[in-house]
Amino acid sequence: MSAEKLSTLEAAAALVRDGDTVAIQNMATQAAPMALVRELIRQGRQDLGVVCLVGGIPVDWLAAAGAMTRLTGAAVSMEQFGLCQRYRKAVEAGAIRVEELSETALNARLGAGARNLPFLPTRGLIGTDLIDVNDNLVMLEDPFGGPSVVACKALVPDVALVHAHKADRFGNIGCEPTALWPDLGIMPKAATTVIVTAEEIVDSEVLRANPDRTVLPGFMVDAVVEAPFGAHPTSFYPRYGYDTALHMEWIGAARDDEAMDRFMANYVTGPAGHAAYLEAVGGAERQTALKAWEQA
Amino acid sequence: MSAEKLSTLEAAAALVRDGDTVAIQNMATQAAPMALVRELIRQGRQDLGVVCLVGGIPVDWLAAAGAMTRLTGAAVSMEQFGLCQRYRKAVEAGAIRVEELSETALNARLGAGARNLPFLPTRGLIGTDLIDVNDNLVMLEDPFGGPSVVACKALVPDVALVHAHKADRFGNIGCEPTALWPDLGIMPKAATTVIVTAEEIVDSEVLRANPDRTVLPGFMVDAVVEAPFGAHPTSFYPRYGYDTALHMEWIGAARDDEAMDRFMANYVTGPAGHAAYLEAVGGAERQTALKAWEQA
Amino acid sequence: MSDWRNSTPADDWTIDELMIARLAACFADGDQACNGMASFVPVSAFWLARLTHAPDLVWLAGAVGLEPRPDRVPASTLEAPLWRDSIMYVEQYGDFWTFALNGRWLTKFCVGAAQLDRYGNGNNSVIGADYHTPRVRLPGTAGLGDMGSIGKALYYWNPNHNPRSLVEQVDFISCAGYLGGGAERVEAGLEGGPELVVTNLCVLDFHPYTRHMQVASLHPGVTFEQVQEATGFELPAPAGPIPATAVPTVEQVRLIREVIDPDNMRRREFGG
Amino acid sequence: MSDWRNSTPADDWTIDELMIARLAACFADGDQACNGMASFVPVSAFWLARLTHAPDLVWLAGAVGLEPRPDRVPASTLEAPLWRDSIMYVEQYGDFWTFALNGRWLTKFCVGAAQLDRYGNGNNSVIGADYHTPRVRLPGTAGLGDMGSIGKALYYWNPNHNPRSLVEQVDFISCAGYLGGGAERVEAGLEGGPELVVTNLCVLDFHPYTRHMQVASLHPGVTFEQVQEATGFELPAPAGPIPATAVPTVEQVRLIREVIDPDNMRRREFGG
Repeated sequence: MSAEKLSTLEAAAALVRDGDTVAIQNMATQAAPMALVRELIRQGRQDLGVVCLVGGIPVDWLAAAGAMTRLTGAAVSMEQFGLCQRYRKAVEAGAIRVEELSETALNARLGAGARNLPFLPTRGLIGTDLIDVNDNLVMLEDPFGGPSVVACKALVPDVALVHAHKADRFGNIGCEPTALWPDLGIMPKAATTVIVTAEEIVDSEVLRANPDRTVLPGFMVDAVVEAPFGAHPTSFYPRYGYDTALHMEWIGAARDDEAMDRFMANYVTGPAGHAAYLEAVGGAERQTALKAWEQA
Repeated sequence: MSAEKLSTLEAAAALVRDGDTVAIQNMATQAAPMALVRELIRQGRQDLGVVCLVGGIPVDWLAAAGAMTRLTGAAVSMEQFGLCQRYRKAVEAGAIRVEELSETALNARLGAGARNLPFLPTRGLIGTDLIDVNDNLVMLEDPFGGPSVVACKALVPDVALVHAHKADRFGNIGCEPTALWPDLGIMPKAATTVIVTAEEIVDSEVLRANPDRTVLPGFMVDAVVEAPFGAHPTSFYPRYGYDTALHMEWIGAARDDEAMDRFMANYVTGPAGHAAYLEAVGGAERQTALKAWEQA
Repeated sequence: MSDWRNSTPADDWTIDELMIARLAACFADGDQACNGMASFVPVSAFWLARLTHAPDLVWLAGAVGLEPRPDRVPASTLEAPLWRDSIMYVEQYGDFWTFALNGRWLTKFCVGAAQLDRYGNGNNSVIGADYHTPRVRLPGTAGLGDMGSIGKALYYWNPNHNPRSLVEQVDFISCAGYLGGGAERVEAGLEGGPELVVTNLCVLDFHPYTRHMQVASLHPGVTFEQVQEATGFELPAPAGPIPATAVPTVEQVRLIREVIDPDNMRRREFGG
Repeated sequence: MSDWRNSTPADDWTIDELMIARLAACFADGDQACNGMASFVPVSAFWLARLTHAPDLVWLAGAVGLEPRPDRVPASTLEAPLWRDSIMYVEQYGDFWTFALNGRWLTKFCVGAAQLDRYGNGNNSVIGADYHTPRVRLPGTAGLGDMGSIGKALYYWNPNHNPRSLVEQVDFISCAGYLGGGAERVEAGLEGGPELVVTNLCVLDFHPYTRHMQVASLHPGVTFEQVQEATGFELPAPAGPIPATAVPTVEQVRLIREVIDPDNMRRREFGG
């Protein structure tokens, strides 16, 4: 037996405090814990630091809402939908400070945080200007006389937000076969508090049937929330693809303030909860279409 | 498409040269690539260095055959069957030199080798005498002013020997749900040459059905050999348990030189190949019993 | 659910059962416990705790299988029969050691060591003066060389309390205890450290300042003098009467014998 | 199997097809190739190589899916439609970067960069003098900051050869090329480095000693003077006639248009 971790979106998001550094699972247009991100915006969270490998629409929405002041990550892009323009403008205005890392340097910072090591080394980034502008990176001689490395200082996010396929009510998290981005491999292990949304809450017996597909143990998880289509409008394979229409609507709206405010009111701050959001973005019909990504 | 990697036990073992450092998958009484280990002994390989996390009967047989002169690992034990006495005597006589590491230090040495880093740090081992007797470990100050770490020098074994459930003829390696000891997670990635035995060679389509259970890509593997019951007498879950009778017979035989020679002739050097070995240790009847481990 | 709260002290307990019950008391709801090989006493202790006062004690069997449902204690504490029906298989290289190193989880660890000295340093490496040509080559440090240094509370168990296993100074430190005693461990930058030593004669703990091992409780029928005689270093003279170790209850004994370990695997550690 | 060996030069090739064919020629049997996001040209090049001269080129689609069987080039080169039917899903944190860092595998990497300078340094970070309040915030280095430093042979592709993308000096180095030129890269302890730059006008390589970018071949109809005009730094004057870039064959064009990318996703990179 284990302790119960089942929570609501509202209560889970309330574990995040103003000023927190929040690691967010995301890859351009994939696998972001969007239900939690929207709830953070709805609750008016401020001064967040965001940690992500490749941030997409969640970063742009947080920037649009003025909820974030810092970003640590390797890239921010919505791939075929272009740059995150609200994020970009905020950075150019000095409202968001960016710590840009290569992928191995981000992994090293998080890996050191997870393993309670003061740093981990990489051989990436050597020769780039990214080392010079970052106090968390320093060249270090190999004590065995080999080549120097970049020591990457441990990073312990206050919170990690991830979305998963399955969870039981004790917080054990199961994945279906798909890409395991570094987010799941390392962010929850590095963070102090871990919040997971899942497509479905299942009986523990479902996880026991495939114990090699359980990716996080319940003792690591602080709150687990059922959120079907919880990654929408990003994709969540093998269950559904990304929502092209909503991404397009966003990049259109992000161009001017009024359209952006309307978009945020319609989809992010307006709907009374996750179910209302799913209705607002097209309901069952849209979901059926997104589930058919393999036929697309 | 990919290059063909299918080989015979004889040809695959011939990739190992005298004096090589050989990483061997093993955990006390589990998952060792025994068919390959026996073939190395049959071919008279000399002066091997063995790298293992927790070595068991393969280490004792290599020691008994006088095939190894060095060991790098965290422990050598056959758990409920006791210490490896032939290995132990060889160490006490100075015939095998031991580099004893903690598990995180071994993982760090192999991890650095796999990632082409000169070292990786651990916070294990601090305060022990194991650091003082090992030139591959050195205390290193944290460049960020935090606690010191033990820098563990990169280790690149010449060869890694592993046993797996499934492989296709291109060397893609699939695992069934079970314990993934560090051997599979890191040894083949650190080693220069990788030799895999598999319970069965399957069509690639079998692996494509569960791509999250493919654990090594074909491009990393140099030779793949079909060897059903290839881990015997160690266990290989979920397919079969360890062979208590053969372990007991070995610990009896290991007590005196004559009995040991007889055992080695009967089971290791005598049988003309893997099929003959399987017959010598009890054939189909013994295999059926070992497959029934869940009912034991 | 067993009636363990109202169970009375057993009168037919054996020493293995007493040690298991004493170790079980060290683990509580919210803790995570893991075990290594040939660890029948710790495994039985975790299991007993889960069946009585700590149903939410998380168990990572063999450092592999989370929340397993084994049939009974099997002949190996590292093989699949122990981690049967787990809810998660923890990969070792990447995951298990991340969990252990992190500091928030798996904060307690049970240690068996061939030699243990007065400051709680353990030795599973070599007996003799020369590391490279030892008198006896022991199995090796395995995970202990890590667990001793990464902030864990260490619980030693020793079924053979004698002057060869409890020594003045270990021949070789392969598991860091309090090193030379006093503040030496802290000065080396290490957190945690040995908490208890549960033997077949008594329970020992460590003086908060000197970090010297001292008798915390005597098992029924054992005297301080007997313990001193079986110990390879001088124990601090007791300041007053030494408490008696609590004996296992009727229900604890029943659970160990009937549910947890009907095949008496735990007795294997009590050879001599 | 297509008759690519005897296929004659196409006469209706387009510039995207020429660039794809030129990059495809850089990849051979036994190589492993991987791609990042929005990488339609490299993905088409790997695929073309596999369908013609390099059937055993290993492809790790999106750095996730080994040996995938996509239907055609989809709208994203990072999403599941590209890595459909893979034989292995490569976990990123532990495995992909181990493969890439190791040095024996994935030895070639295709790079797109917003700015590229005469010594092959790339910039995807910021335009402007101040990193913290840039004139333009670019997407970020992602994996390039690693790939430039860990011994890879780098193949830049640039569908918009102009003085803003090929500059004298990048505003910010987020992908290490030959740094200040000459031996500077080697002196920094770095192996590998930029090999080629394939643009919509020409192919450039790097002088073996000075490491300055130079024209290796001109695409049909393009003159050296046109290239110089479109380049933000002075190119070394050619010592003799500059070869013409080979144009794609009829069969290569057919494979790209009919098999690999019937939806013309590759054209998205040729906006202007």
